[in-house]
Amino acid sequence: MLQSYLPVLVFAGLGIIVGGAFALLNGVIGTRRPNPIKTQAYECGLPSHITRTFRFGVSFYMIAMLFILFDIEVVFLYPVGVLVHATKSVFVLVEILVFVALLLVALVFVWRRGALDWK
Amino acid sequence: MEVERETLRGRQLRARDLLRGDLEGKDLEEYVEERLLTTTLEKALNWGRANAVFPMTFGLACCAIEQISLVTSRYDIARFGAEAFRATPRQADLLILSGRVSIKMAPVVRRVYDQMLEPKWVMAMGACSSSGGMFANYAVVQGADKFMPVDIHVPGCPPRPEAVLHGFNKLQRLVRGKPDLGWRQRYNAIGTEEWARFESGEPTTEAIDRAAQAVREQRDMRGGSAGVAEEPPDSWGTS
Amino acid sequence: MSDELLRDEADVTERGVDRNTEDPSAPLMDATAEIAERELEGPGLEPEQEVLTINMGPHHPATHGVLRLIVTLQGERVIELKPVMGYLHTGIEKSCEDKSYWKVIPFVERMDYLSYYFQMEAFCGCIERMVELEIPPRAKYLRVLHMELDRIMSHLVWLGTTALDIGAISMLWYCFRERDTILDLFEMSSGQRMHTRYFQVGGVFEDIPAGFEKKVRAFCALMPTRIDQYEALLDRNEIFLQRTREVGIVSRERLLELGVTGPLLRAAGEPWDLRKVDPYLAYGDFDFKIPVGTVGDGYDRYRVRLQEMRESVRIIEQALDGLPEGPWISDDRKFVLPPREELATSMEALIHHFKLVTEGFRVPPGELYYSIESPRGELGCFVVADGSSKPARVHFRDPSFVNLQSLRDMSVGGLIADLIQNLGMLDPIIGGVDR
Amino acid sequence: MGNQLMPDAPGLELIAQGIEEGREGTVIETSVEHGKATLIVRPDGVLHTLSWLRDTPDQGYRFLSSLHAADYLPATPRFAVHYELLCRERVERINVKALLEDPADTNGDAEKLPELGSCVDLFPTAEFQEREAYDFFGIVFRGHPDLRRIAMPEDYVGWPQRRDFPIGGEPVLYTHNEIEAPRWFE
Repeated sequence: MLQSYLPVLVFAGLGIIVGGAFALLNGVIGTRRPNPIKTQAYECGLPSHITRTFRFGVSFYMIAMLFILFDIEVVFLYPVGVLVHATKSVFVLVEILVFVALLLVALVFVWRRGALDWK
Repeated sequence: MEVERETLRGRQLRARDLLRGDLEGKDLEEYVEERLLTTTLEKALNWGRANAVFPMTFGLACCAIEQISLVTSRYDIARFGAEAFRATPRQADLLILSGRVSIKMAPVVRRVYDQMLEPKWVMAMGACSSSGGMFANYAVVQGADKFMPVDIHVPGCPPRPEAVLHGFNKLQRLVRGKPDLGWRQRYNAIGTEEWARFESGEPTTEAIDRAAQAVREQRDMRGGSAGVAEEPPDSWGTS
Repeated sequence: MSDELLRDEADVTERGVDRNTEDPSAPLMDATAEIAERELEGPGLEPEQEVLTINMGPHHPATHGVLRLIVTLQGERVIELKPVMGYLHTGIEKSCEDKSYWKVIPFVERMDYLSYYFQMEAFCGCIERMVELEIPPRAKYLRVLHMELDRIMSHLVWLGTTALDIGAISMLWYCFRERDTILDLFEMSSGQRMHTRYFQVGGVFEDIPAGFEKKVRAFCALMPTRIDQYEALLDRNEIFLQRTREVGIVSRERLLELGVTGPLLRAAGEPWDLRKVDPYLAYGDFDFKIPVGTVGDGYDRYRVRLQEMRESVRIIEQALDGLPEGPWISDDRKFVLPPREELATSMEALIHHFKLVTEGFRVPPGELYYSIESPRGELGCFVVADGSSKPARVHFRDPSFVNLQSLRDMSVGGLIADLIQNLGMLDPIIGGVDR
Repeated sequence: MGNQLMPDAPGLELIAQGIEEGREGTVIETSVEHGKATLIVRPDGVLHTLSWLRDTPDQGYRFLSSLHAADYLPATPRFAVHYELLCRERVERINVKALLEDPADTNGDAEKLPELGSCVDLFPTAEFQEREAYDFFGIVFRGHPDLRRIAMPEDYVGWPQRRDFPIGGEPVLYTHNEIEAPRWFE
């Protein structure tokens, strides 16, 4: 059982090592000379007086939700694609088409509802 | 890594003891090991830093237009690895002061310079940022080095893009640890400065001798190790 | 529920007023008033109506130089805009008062650093009118030739940087490639790429070299094809159309009230161009058309400037065809240096040369305002002479400085992305704004 | 030689009389030089002159192309604000020049500034240009919506373009006086 998962583990390990190296190496080698101005916010070269955080409008949240919704859909299509190729059964193909059709209806509803254009 | 004056002094004294052979035992190993670590790692880092300088989009005046034409295909600065112009000071290494720095803009320039991350360099492009240029008046700071350290001064108004590229190559050699020599070092003209003649009012040969002696003393103290090559540079200005 | 009903309800909550139907300055009043009286209620603001004042400061990639805009935002919408200038103030007008008339020319051409030939012409024209000095026809043609080349170069830099702001970075490479061919021509005729000081009081300081005419004709043959390439890239580019169409519209009367001139005014449908209306130098001998827009939005400004480049190429060709022979600088020794070979022989020439070189010529007391058409609008030069060899006052009416006042009318009520597009289409040169 | 069209001398006299009828004693003098017409008026009559030139039907000077100030120091009415008006139909330019006394030297207290009515509601283009005139010469425009410095830092003291303001800058260092700069040779 472990044998079949070895490549995944090696791949994940390598990813973590290389990623970590890039992230931390900079901190280790880079010269560190903090000065009071460097830690302040950069606002086009002027001292910035923005104290409270800026609360984002509804439109940003709406677009983010829609993106997540339709992006996860694509993730589902990949394994199904492999399955259709392996089993070559029509039933799986029809099933996935129904899944996509459902999401198309959702997209048209959202589009007509006006959530896609920016306010 | 910029070295503070005291540590440099300390190193020089130890270098003198090393030369005279009265440094041994633990001091010797620690000194050699420290030199070994810094020189190779330092050289490798400097080589990387020199060949991937990220300039900052910081256009002030007419030199900014010539700076843009630096990036375009005819005078391509990408050949020297400096194509990625970053807008924010956080990701930029080189601040090219292209244009005249007015007194209202000086605090902004100083603030943006402070917000850049080390190691960082400054190139004063054009006569106006190097020395106030032709605008010797109330509104222009007479030279950016009045309020911030400047590494490279590129003359011209506006300097031709080739001149800026030459300045950029000089900066790369500076970063790589082999700073191009100023004309006084290159032609061993140290000690002929004017101030030596007028130190005591009227020109005296004695003042010149004292200056030359001071420089000779400085030269053997340095022992020719910390970067300033004794013999003329390998690339005789034709690099 | 029908879609229309939902749509109206959405509009109500959004408080925004559809900008195209109403007069642009109207929404400003009630939006800020609305915010002001809600501020009194206390901090319980919904996120949508929260107001943030931030400055698009002196060091910003999209402000075409060191211009600072204090922008008050409500979400993505710009409610209030206040430009702050002076970050590139170089005190040129004060320095000019300390220099003799010849030495003022290098100062004057460094104000608006893209249209340096125009500022030389504005200053030299003003001085020539004050001393009643007639410049020879060849000098007039050479001046018009170089000014039109400079107009094309200025529009190319504008097109490159503005398309970059909107997102088309490839335009930057193409436009600056053409700009370099023009700068080679400037270098050939005057020795320097930018700030050439080619115009002298009384004409031009040197005749054009032998191969210059052939090179300019080659450029005139090449340029229209390049403009076709730009138009092929941008004219029907969906992103460019969406970003520039129906954006930043200001009515013609409001623009005239604000004193806006140049491509901005012509894009709003007003055919006002000083070269046509009040021809100076040799513009009367050339026939060229003035491109005029209709709606006055960003897209019209882009079209007007591109068309102006084509017209400039036509003017250059006509100037080359009709280039008269003869002296390129007037021979009035009181204001113009005698030719070098004469110095060896005639005594008067030596005296004139010596006087001009040491003290410079004196202009009788008086003042004059002389204006020409620069790539950004009416560029006026006002000189007060007090009889000495140094001007008492030199003032430049810079088109970018006056046009910048219309930025507020264009951008208030729109999104931030439209503000950046408007600023690009307005084409301010901060050197000219701050002087 | 000036081929710029302008109202010729008699035309200018007619304009001056028209203004005089509206408000006695505004026009001090009219002059035509280098092909340019100039109306020299008293500062308190400026708004009347501008609105007269703009609104009377046959004048039509509706475009203010430039507003700039000038300092004629040795001359007694020291300051002058120039209004370059343009009639776009007939392409004629006229220059209205308002002479301003410098109150500082008449009654001694230095911070008193010359004052003038602001013409922003007549010509909105004057907003920036009046701020510039205030910033460089210290001429206060009464009724200006937002009279602040435009080119110099907000807290700058002094009016830079007045003729008695030093031009500033630093002396250039040559070999004979380089000894003054401390550590120059470093």
